[in-house]
Amino acid sequence: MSSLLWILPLVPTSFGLLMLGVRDRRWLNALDLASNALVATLVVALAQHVMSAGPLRAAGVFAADAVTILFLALVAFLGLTTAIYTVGWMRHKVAAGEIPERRLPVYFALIQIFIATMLVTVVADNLGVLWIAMEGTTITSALLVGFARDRDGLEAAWKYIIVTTIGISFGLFGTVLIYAAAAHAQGGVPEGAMNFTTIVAIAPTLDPGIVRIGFIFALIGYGTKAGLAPVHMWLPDAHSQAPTPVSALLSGALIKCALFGIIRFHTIARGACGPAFAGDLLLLFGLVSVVVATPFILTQQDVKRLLGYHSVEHVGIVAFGLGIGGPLGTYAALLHVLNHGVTKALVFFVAGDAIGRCGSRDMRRIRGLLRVAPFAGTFLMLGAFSLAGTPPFSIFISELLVIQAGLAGGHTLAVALFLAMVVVIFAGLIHHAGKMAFGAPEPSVHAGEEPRSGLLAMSLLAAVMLALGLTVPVPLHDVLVRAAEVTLGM
Amino acid sequence: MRPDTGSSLMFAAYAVGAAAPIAAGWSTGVTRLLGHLGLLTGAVMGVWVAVLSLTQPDAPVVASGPALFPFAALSVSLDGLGAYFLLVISLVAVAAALFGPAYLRAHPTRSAAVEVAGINVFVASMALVVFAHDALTFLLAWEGMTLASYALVVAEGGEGNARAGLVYIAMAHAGTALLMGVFLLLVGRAESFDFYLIRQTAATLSDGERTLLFFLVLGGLAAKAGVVPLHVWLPLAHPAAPSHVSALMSGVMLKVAIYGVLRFGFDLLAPREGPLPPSWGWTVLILGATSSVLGVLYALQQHDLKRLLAFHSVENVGIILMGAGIALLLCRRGGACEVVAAVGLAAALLHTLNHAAFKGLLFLCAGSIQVATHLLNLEDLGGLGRRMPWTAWLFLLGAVAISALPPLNGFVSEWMTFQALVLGGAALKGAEGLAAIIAASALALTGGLAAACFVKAFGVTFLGRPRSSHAAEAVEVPLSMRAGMLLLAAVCVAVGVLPGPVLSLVDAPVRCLIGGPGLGALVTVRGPLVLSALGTDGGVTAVSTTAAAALFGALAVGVLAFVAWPRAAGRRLAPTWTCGMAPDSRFDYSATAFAKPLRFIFAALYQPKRTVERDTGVNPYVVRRLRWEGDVVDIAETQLYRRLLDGVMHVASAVRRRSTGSIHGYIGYVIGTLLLTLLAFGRA
Amino acid sequence: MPETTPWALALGQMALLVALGPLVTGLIQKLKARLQCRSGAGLLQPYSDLAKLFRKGSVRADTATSLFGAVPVLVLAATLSAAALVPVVYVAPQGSDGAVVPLGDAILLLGWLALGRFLTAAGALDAGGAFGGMGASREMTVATLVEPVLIVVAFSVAVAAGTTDLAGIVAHHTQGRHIFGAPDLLALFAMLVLLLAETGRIPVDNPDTHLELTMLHEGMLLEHSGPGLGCLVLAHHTKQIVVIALVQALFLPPMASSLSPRALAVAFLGFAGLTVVLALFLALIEASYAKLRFFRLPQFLGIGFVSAFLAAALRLL
Amino acid sequence: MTPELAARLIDAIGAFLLFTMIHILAASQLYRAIYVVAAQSVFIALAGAVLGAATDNLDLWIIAIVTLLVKAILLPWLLFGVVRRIRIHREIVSVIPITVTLAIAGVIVVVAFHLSSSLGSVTQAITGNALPVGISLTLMGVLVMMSRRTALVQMIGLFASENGIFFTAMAVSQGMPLIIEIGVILDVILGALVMGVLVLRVRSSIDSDIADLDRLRG
Repeated sequence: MSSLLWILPLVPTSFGLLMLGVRDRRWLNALDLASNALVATLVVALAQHVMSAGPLRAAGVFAADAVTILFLALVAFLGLTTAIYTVGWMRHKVAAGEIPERRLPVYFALIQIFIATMLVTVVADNLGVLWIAMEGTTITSALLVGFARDRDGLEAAWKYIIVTTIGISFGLFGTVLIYAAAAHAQGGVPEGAMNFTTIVAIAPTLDPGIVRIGFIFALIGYGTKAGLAPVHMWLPDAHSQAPTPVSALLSGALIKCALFGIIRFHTIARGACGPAFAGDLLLLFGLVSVVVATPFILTQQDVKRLLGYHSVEHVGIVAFGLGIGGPLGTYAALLHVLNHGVTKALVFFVAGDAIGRCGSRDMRRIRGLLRVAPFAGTFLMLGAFSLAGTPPFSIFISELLVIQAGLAGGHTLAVALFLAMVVVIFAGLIHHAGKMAFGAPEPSVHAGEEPRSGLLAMSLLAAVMLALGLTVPVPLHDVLVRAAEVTLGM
Repeated sequence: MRPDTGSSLMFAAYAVGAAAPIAAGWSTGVTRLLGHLGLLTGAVMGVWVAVLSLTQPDAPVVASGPALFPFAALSVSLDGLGAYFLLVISLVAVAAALFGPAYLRAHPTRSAAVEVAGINVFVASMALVVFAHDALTFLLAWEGMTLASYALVVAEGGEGNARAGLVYIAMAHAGTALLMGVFLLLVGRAESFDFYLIRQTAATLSDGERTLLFFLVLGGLAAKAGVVPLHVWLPLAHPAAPSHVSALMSGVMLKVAIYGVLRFGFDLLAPREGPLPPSWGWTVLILGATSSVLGVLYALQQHDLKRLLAFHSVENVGIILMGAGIALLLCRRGGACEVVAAVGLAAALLHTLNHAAFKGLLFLCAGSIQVATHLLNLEDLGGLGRRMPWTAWLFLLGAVAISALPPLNGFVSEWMTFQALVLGGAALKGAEGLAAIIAASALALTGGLAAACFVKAFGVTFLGRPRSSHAAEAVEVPLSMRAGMLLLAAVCVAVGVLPGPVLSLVDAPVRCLIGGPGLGALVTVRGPLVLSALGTDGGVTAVSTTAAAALFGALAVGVLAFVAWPRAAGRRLAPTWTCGMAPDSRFDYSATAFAKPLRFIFAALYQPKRTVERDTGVNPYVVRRLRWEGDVVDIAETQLYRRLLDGVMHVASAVRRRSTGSIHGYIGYVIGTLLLTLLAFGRA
Repeated sequence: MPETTPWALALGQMALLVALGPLVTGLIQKLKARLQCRSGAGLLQPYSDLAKLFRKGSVRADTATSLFGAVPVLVLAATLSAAALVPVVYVAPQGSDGAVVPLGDAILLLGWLALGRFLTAAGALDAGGAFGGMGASREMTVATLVEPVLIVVAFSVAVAAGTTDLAGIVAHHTQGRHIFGAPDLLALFAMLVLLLAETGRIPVDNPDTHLELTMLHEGMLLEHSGPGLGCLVLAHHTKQIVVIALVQALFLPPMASSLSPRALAVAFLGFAGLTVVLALFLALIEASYAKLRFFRLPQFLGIGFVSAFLAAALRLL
Repeated sequence: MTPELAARLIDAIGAFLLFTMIHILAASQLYRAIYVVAAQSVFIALAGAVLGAATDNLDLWIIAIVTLLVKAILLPWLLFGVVRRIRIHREIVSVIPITVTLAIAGVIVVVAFHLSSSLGSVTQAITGNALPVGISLTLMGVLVMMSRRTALVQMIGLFASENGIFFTAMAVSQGMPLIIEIGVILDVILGALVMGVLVLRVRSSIDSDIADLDRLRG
């Protein structure tokens, strides 16, 4: 069974390399779907195994515990839905001549390798491998962000690669420090000292001073990659210039992998320096992210930048949940990772459609979506309400739990500020979404038919969004509870 | 049939109604019919369940729903208070279900599916709020109610509706956030979402904490109930929805917020024993008084019929809060205060039912005017009385009821509120007593203004000459719409003339909230005839609305016989004398003119602005054309919201301008954050 | 006379008031004429006017709806119901449970008068002329300013008596437990100001004129004719004597202690005497003051409100 | 090679690296900056060799050789290739004045030493004051990226910062496990390649330096 961990990243990589040789678009789409479907089945098998027989380890490099399962599920699900969406989207783009036929193989290959690196990040037990995979994601996604080769695309790609590489190098520095602390605790003979499981086991014996500095470097490092304020500034640029499927993957999955890194280091820091230190830092950064994102959301004109800043806010909410800690807080944060990933991908797909249809990214010119594309318009409103955190959608439940945990944990002032910001963002988002959905469309906008594959992807995401809003199914609940225990190092 | 099977049937009916669009395969006609049929059966079941559980309090509905969420079991229960509000909700829902199909056929929104599904989900979630017995169901239903009504408000598309919808949902959500904050504080302490445990922990709170929580909740609920400082969304949202939905929103949704105030004030946050903190009662009383006076003052200057009615909802919510305020102030103080508290609470509850009835009726009449003339601006209507006799008489009945004039239901609940205020004033003595009397005079002022406003609304719309071609060609609305209106009118007359039975229904919630003897012993209801409240020191204050109505009826018949007796000189029709000029609609008194004296007297509040353009042509003394344009300012909106909004947007754009696009700035932030965090947290 | 049922009592006193209504108006006109050194019409002139009106035919505006015909009937019925509530000469002793049909509540009385006013204003708009609209608009504005003051006056007395039931208040006075102190004086003064407004006398409204711009109450009756106008005029007279009776009931009720004819006669004489005094007051004001500009009214009625407020304050503090 | 000698040598190399970093910060000629980075890589390879000798484990020798080959030779060759192709003028334009940059560098060193002084017990185990030097090297590398305008200098700053991390890894824990070390170097090379591609693409299409683009804001 542990060989499954090796096969998992290999599948998309091999498909990616295979795609380099294929020229025809339809074949590329088919391969893309096949690769993601395979990855999804592997993840399900892995999940069943881990939940029944406990964590799985492979040759000291890879390991899969409950937290991994959660993130694997998210990456696989988003990969699959993005693949479905890409079918219709790519047909439209190629027809409109925006992407030449000859660059298709490169695009699809890059997507597969991008997903592969994300899978490795999440499955990695060795912190070094985690770092290498994270650097891999940065490189592949930078090329994807700059895929359009226009001035803004390249600018976004450059900012993305430079700022995140700086962040990642700080992450490496943090890893080095923690590895050093682990090596010294084990009397200088570091055989498994780089592995997360061993470090967590010996965490109480680590020297708190070193771990404290290491954790700060890792938090700022991986935080830059995740988009925590005030180091978030690359995120709106990169997410707004990337092609729609890539934006969905960036916002939905990549940010979560960075958060996965933060969760790993959070567990180590909790073990070494006690819960207060790591918790307060995460709480602070979470709150700062939510507060910083608010003004930008209110006065935003570009729809994709709006969604970018919204991702910053939701990453802040996850960090806020982790910072509050305790079984309920961590449970809520992990649930929120899932909820936000799904909802954000949906809204990015709808935004992509809207931009394609209305020919402009400026929200003032996107109007009357409900009249021009009724399905996309309804999904836009559903997604907007879900993002803003209203029942019966999933984000309301996780925000409710975060607030409950916060109040139970005695952070009343922080929660009050958090609630105020969430309400202001609610008003801003509904205002933007309302203006886009209602009203009369511009004369030039045509009410063309909506690609079926896009609608399938969106309805899949909307279904999960609504289902998680109404109930938390038992299997998911078990995974979340065990993941929370792993995160808290119990 | 036991109440809990009844209630599950009710929710099933609403579910069928909501699912109608899917089942009916998108054909508009069938969707509408099936949807409204579902709504009707659901509402009728609701009335049945409510009456059943009110009359036999020993069969409470207690059920725990499916364990949707592992951390919170959804539980449902219906006590006296819940049942009474269920009655109010279901009653207006029946009328709306009757009124709906024809209205939507004549005045369709963009998609039939949204209309039907929206209204069913809306009514179902309101019913679920009063059924909720744990925090999570309450919040889910509360937000579901807001979402469904938002969908209905924006269903008709168009820019105006979208903006109205936005303001509405933004304020409603702010209210819910406050509510969620308080609930979760309590849940955090009680470690469970269930109301029973929340009640236990709330009882152990210190008075300061309890009052802080109550004011937070009051803020959240006031935003939803449309109390004055937070009422700005109400005149925007209610007119934007289809009329039968406006009736539901105005008549019923505001009451769900009142249910929240009562549930928190008397039940959830109340201390185990001893009187409630006085600050609660005073705040609610003062909020009530200001809401009622300002609500009706702003209503007077409105010329869109539905906006006028929406502002009146603010006024009537104020009157209900006055009753509730006096009850909060005096309950659990024993002796005479107990009597007055019971009367005050009964007045508030009865007025909830009355307002739902006559406001629903008036909104349905506005809907039928909208169907007949596609107009709602009073200045374009006129002369509809001859063309739409049914709607005219029903509107008049509603107007008399809302102006609290005998013999209809408005008078009964206003009379009880007056009793509560006066007897409360007598019992309180001193400055507090005086304040109660002032509140009573505010209530009287509201009554007077409401009468003036509805004479204007009724007179300008239905009497005199039609002011537009649409108004001239108006035709009476079909029977199904009139059925809805007649039902509510019947309720108004019934409660007005025979308050006995309804007061026995009000007895259950009063005893559920205040305990003690409840209303029975205090308000001697000898059969349907007599309604009286014991005076503080023995004097019996009694009025029998039935006897008064009977006397009035007899006298009216007598005088009619005398007047209608055929006279020798007979009768003649002739045009109205307008000093020799040919009479036409421009002679009639317009709504603006009618409200002019009051605009002049209350100028400080209105700050009226007007511009007059005289087109005199050659001779300056002969005015060929005069154009008058006037506007009244809603102070709450301009001072409070405009300033708040502009402030937030100003700060937001200032922050946004500061962010440079250069990569050097980004890197600078990364280094800066790292250094600061290292310095702050680096050392142990 | 065995225990007379309250219905008979109420109807009897109503009949009495209806009968005396026009006489009081005639008396006030006569007194005003005498004060203006002219002989003026006879005391019974209002009765003959009414008789003439009830015999005449009626002319109805072509735009009017069926409401126009119904308004006079409903208004008169409402005013008569109000008349039935005011205890004039005898009040059944308090606390006697028996078949007491509690009718006489002050708020209900004000309610009936408000209903009359509401319907008259609606009727005025029906005929579709400018004068009806102006009369209705101004009448409702005055009513809006008068009602709160009426309520505060009634309540300042009700707080002392512990009930708003007129019979209860009268019993409170007659059983001597009530000493006529400063609050009552202020309340009486406020009530007199309201009396002028309610009956449409000079400073507020000019009952004798037909000049469109000045008349409030008259403006609403402009379009009515024949029996309809007769009903409205009769309603106006009845309302006037009802308010006068209300003033007496609230402050110094000349009530009979028992149903014996002698006691009733004495009570009636007391009532008549007080009514003459009030009529004289009204006539004096009418003769010596000019009509106030309409937008000066708030100040005038403000005096009433302040004194009522002070009455309530003295009562409670 | 006794451990004390190795420790002293590592300290000397650390001091030298700090000197070279300040040199890069103050560099005004592009070619000179690239030569200095190459020199840094050589010294890190030397540190690896010293440690390898002191603890005589084979991995450290391999790492030293790989670092020498990749970082001292391959990377500068790549950078020179890009410089020649994009014909940018030689001297470096700075965003913030050099004096301010140096002042910030001073602050960074002070903070680094302030922090590591608190570690007390652990420092004896870690050779000398390698940790504060490592921290300041890394941060100063990033400072170079922040303060210089052209994209190429930012790449140089990035490599300098990564040199700092490698030095810390060596000094603090005798280098990371071999595969990790190799993987990291591989990633650095790939990163450099992609950045190079981006710079060339912008130069060919818009003929302005990629780091000057700042249209995306707010």
